[in-house]
Amino acid sequence: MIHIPSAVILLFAAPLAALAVGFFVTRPYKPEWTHIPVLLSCAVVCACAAYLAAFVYSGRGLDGTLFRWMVAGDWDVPFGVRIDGIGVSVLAMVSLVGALIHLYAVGYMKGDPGFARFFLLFHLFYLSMIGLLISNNYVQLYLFWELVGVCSYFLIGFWMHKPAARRAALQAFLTLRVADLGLMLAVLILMGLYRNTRFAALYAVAGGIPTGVLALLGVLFVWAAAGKSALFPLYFWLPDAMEGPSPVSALMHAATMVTAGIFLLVRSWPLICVVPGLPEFIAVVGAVTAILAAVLASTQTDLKRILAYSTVSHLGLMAFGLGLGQVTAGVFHLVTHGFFKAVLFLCAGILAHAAGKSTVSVSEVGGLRRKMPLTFLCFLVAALSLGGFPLTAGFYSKDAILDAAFAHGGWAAAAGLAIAAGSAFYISRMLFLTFFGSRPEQKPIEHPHEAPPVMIVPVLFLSAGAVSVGWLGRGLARMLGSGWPKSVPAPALEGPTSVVSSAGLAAAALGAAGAYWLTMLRPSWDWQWRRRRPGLEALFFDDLGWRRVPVACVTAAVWFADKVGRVLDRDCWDAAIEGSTGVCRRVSEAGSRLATGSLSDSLWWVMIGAAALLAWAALR
Amino acid sequence: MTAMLWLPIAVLSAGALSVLAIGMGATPGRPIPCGLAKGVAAAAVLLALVLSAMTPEAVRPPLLRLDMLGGSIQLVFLAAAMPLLFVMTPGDEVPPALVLGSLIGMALVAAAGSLLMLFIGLELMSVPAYLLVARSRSTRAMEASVKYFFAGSAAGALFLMGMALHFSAAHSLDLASAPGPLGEAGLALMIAAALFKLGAVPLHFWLPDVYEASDPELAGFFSTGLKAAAALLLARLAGLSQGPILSILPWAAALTILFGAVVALRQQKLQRLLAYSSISHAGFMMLAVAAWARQGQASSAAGALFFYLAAYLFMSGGAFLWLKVSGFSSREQLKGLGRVRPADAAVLSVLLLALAGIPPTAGFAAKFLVFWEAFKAGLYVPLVLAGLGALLSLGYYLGLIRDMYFDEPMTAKVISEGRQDLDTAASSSVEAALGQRALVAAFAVLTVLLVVMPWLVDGLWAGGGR
Amino acid sequence: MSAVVWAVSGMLFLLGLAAVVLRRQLLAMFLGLELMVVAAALALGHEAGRAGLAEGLVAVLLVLAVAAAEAVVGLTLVLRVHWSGRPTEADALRELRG
Amino acid sequence: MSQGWLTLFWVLPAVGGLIALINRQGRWTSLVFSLATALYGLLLLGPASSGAWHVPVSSSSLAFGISYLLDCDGLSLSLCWLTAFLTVVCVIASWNKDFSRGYWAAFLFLESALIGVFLARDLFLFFVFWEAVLIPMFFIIGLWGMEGRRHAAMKFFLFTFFGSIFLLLGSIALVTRHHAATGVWTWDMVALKGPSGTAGILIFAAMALGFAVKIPLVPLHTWLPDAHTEAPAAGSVMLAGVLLKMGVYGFLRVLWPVFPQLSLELMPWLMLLAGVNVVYGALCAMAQKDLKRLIAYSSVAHLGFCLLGVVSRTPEGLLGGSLQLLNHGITTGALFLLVGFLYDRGHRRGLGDYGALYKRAPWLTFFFGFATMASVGLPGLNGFVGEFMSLIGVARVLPRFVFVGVLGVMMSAAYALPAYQSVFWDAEGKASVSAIVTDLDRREAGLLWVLCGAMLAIGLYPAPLLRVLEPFLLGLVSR
Repeated sequence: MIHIPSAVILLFAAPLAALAVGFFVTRPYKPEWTHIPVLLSCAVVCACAAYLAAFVYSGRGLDGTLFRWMVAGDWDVPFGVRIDGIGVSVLAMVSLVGALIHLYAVGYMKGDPGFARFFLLFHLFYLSMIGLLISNNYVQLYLFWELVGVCSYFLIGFWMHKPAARRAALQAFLTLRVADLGLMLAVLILMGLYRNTRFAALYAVAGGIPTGVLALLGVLFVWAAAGKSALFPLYFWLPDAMEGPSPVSALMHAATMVTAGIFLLVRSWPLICVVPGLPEFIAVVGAVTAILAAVLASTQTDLKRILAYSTVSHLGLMAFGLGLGQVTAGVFHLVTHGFFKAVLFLCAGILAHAAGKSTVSVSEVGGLRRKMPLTFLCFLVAALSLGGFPLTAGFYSKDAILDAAFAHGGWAAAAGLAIAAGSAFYISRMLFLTFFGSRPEQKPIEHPHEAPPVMIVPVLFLSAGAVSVGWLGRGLARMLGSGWPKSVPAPALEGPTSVVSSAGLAAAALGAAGAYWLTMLRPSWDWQWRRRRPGLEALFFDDLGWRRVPVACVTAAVWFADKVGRVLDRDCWDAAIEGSTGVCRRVSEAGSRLATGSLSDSLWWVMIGAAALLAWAALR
Repeated sequence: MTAMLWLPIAVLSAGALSVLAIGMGATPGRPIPCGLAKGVAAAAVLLALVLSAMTPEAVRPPLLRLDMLGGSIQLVFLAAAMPLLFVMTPGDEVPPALVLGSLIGMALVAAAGSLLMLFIGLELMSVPAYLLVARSRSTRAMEASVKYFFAGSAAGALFLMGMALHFSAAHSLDLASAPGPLGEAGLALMIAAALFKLGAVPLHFWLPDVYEASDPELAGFFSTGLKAAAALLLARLAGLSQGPILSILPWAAALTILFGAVVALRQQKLQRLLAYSSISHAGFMMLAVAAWARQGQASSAAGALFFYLAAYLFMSGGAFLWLKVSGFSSREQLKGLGRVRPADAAVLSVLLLALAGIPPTAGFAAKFLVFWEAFKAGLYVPLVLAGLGALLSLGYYLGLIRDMYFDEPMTAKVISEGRQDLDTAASSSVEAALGQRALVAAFAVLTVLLVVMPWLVDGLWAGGGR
Repeated sequence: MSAVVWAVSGMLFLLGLAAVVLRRQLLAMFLGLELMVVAAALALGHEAGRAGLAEGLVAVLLVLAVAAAEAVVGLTLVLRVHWSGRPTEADALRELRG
Repeated sequence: MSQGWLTLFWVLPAVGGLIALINRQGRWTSLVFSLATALYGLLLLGPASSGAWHVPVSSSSLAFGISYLLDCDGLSLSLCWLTAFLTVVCVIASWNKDFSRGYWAAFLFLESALIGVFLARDLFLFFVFWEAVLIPMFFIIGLWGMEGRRHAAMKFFLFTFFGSIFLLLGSIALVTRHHAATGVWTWDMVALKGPSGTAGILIFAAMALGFAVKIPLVPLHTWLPDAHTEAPAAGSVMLAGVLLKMGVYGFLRVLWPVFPQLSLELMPWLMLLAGVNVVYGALCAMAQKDLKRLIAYSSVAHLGFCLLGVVSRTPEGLLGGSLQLLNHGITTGALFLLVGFLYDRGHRRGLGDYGALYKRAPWLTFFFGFATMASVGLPGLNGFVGEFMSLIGVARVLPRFVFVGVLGVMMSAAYALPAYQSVFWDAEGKASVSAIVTDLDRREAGLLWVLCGAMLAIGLYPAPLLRVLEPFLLGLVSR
């Protein structure tokens, strides 16, 4: 048993302790103090994450078992911990962003009747996300993977009184469940073949697994990642998940949960990269998702839905970068995206908080630059970072991906540029519509006030991070090196060449200019085309028709279940069995009618019986 | 040694004569004390019971012989008479004498060494029965007795013709198998008569009418005593047959089980329901006899047949006695009895569970032994049919329990109407009703305790299943 | 010779059987019964005589005695039906059925 | 000596039942005796799981090879302990209702018969206990059930009796064939070896039919929804909690040791049946409008998982399937308990009848959510461990059936969560009904704390329980 540093134990112990204290102590007696133990545990977790980052940065790593979870004879499934580059780097981002969002949530949720329940669920999610990042085998990963899904179900549906929230929660959970089908199958196949799903063991034997199996596993991993990280086929649950409170959207659907899918792909990258053609497939899926989402984001009216589609687009971008073989670029963008997308969501949260509603649409904002300067500043920084403008974290990470795209050449480069332009366009549109110039169609909120410090301070920190994280690229590459199997090309991150960065900048500038032209020079353009062609708007709201597919699937399933459950089982089979008692009754009545009670009939039967016996004896 | 053999029959005859003597002594002015006649009869039966239990095995004089099967079944039908004599509504001295007469007939069948003895025993046990049925003045009883007489005599005549044919082939009236078609034909007719007495399906139509019309305790005696003797008669005859009859017997048994169970499902009168259930149980006895005969008269199968009859004695006898004590006649009256009179309902439930063959009761042990022997004899398909018959029988046994416990008690009218039969009995002698109720409860307890009997008796049959 | 006797007793037996099953009056059926018994006794007696076995003859005597006893009981029951005012018909006795 | 201890284990509740029948304080008697039995069960944990009481095969028998032979190992003991634990839960759960003395006695008799089934090593004794279980359950459903109780009780009894006829015939055939082969009359499950060839298949099929009715395998399952819907709350807890386990236990204890080779050859067919059970149960559950029927059909699906694992004959599969037996007992027991409490308050079981219960009954909502998550198979709770190990077992033997299993896992969420939401979250339900629903009182909440605690404990750390189950099951492993 190798020595497990106390930091790792604390990673689990602190949140568990906070949950226990929260549930048994503060909830019944002092519900409004529930956030205190939770925030404390967030601080401890951040400290441990930092220590582990330094631990891994200095070149060390570990992979050990805490206890044997499932056991059957000699076979067992361990509950262990794996501290390596990829795990710790994402952990650092998740713990820091998560802690700050916890702080923000204290302000946001103040006065909500479910305050205690919110923080317990929020922290359970935080714990399961941490567990997911540092588990050392697929079964344990699946444990936290599902736990994250369930937390998202309870948090999206936190405000149970809203029918839309309930529907969104159920839709999210069932879609994630369909996606988890893939991961469970993959884990079972691995367990069936090797009776062991530890990453270390699988990395060592990665070469030996037949490519056919690897291909199947790869596709299943992509299917699971598509669900959790909202890639093309299974992304439709994310925009609806905006029904939850803003901190939830910020933490889950921007920074942490949705990155779990990408994390899974990176974690199983040694198994995926061996299969020829699979990375390209991932790249294509990523690109398609990114472009489609960018287009949809540009046509949404609700602020949070725009950001939701933007998340889908950027996740597509990460998958695109990953698919092109640039693991470091993907992870780097994952980290930076975590920061600036959190800021955007929190700012949207502040706007909604000011409006007193859970979310606001573009027609309810406008010209808020002077009234909410700090929010505007943070929003501006995050927007620039998302658009990929220089000096921001987004610029570095997006350029790394563009660099890989240009290296790959052909369609990849075009897609990269399109994505860069698209994301710059929709974020600029949102920026101008919200903070610049009031338009006739817009009825801005009555008295927009700046958010209380407990909410604005974490946003400031995060926006500072959104800028500074970009310089950590080199360090991240070094960190990812540790714990990476030798068989796979070591991840590296060279600086983007001048040609690539200038092309990216040009695309971004083009997008921003287009947005400026459409929103500031012809201010009510956004509302005109909606009035003129409502059909087109409906098409965009319907995700170009893709949203009808899951609805059709669900209705087909319910119809089939009804046919089997009600018609086949109750009306046919059960009725047949009940019918048999009817048959018995009719035969019984016939039998008793046979006994007519007349003496000669009974004698007649006696003689028939005797004759039958006689005949039988004579025949044989 | 042969003297020992005659002793039970002699005691019974003496008993019958003394009862008749008492009767003659009574002048119209001075009716005989009600219990005296019954008391003397009961003493005679008890003495016969004890004596036959002590009779040594397999004594073989020409006319009489007593083997294990006959001796043990003799115990059964003698024991069957006891509750009848105890519970019978006291009247003049004739009924006890008739019962003793019938017992003599059965004892003859049990000890018969030759076909003639069988025929005489057969007739002697049936004729008193016709009169016993006709005892109560009701028109239904009269009709039943007439039907019983004509059907019974027809069967007797068949037996006689069979005996003649058998005699022509074997040139002797001994209980020995006769080669040639004539012998088999004679045997077939004789077995038809035995099946008639047992109530096998095509020949059963007299049975429900007789059981429905006669008093419950008398029907109880018929279903236990007479049926045991008929089963013994069938066993004796089946023993003679080389093969052809034996191959049809199991199928007749399966048919009887299924038909009896199906028709009993929809019976509304309780005694008629128990009649059809006794037909179904007769099927099981036939199955046991078939298994016994096909295994070369193996002693273990004889044990199974004996235990089935013994268990059936307590189950069916108890059920009929319960009807006598409670005075109910139709199924509706049983509704909600579980709440109105929980004690009676519990007793009847135990008896019904035993009749259905649910494990912790002797009924299950009996059915298990029959299944066990039938399987060893290779009667696979009739066995499965018998199993399904048991399932069907569950329909009405459980149905009665369901009516008693799960339904709301019927309106006061039906209950009260049921109750006065009881009241008349109760008013005449409350302790009699109480005594009878205790007897029924004893029967119920015995059906549960008897589940272990096969294992106790196992030693008796030279190692039972070995 | 014995074939003739068997034919006669067989024919008598079937005649009695027909009487029992087909006739409606109780007495006629009763006659049928006795006819069947007599036919069987005839066959038995003949076989006993032919085989020279006294046992058979004794059997015939006893059978006749038993038949007599049966007749007594049978007639009392039929008379009971008659005195009760109901027609002594087989079909009249239909109260018990089902 | 060990026979004496084991006999006391099943006699204790029987005696308790008799006393409960007699004295007026029926509920206190049954509480005392069920607690005593549970504690007694705990005492046996040590010797039993270490196999100290394993009686060697002996030829001495009462008659026909039948002998009064009890045996106890990890598997039997864990199921007996589940029975004892659930009986205590049932007694406490129906504490405030004014049932007659018979109710309390029936539960004790049921417990005694069930413990007998799990302890019996002689096939005949096993059969006697197997049928004796029917009588108390018949009265529990019939006397204290809901509206359609009469029909449901009869259907329950007749269905199981149909199965047990074939079980009896199969047993007799098995013993006679064993005698023909070895010349020894014995009914001892450990000693009996089934014949091969068509006779073997026929006997296997007959006995499997007897067990299948109890599991229930799909074509023979239609008694389950009626019995569950009409039974009283505590009755359906026992019915789902333990009675359904007798079928799979029969496969494990009787069929696998007696037909080692044949059960391997028939594995694909058995797995097909189990797979159909999983998918068919889930589909029917989706179509139900009544909460109890939905949980009943979900039991059909969960038992399908147990069978999948048990049929695979791999260490993971066997242990996973057996563990799932216990898990299902706890989870579905808790669910039925909650539905019972809900029915006591709102007197309705339909999904559309309630709405927004989270306002008026937060604890009821919490526990129902917890139990639903456990039954859906959320990792970290007990449902996942059992189902996952079963599927691993299947993956190692016949991978194509893994798809059916995983489909079942996915569909379990599809029927459980919408039901949970429509009862506890949706506001559309009749406001009048959900207005009168009050929250759980201290007694009921305490019970559910224990059950949810057990779910969490087994889910997070199942190793000790798996250790208890291991001795017998690893002997059955074929690979």
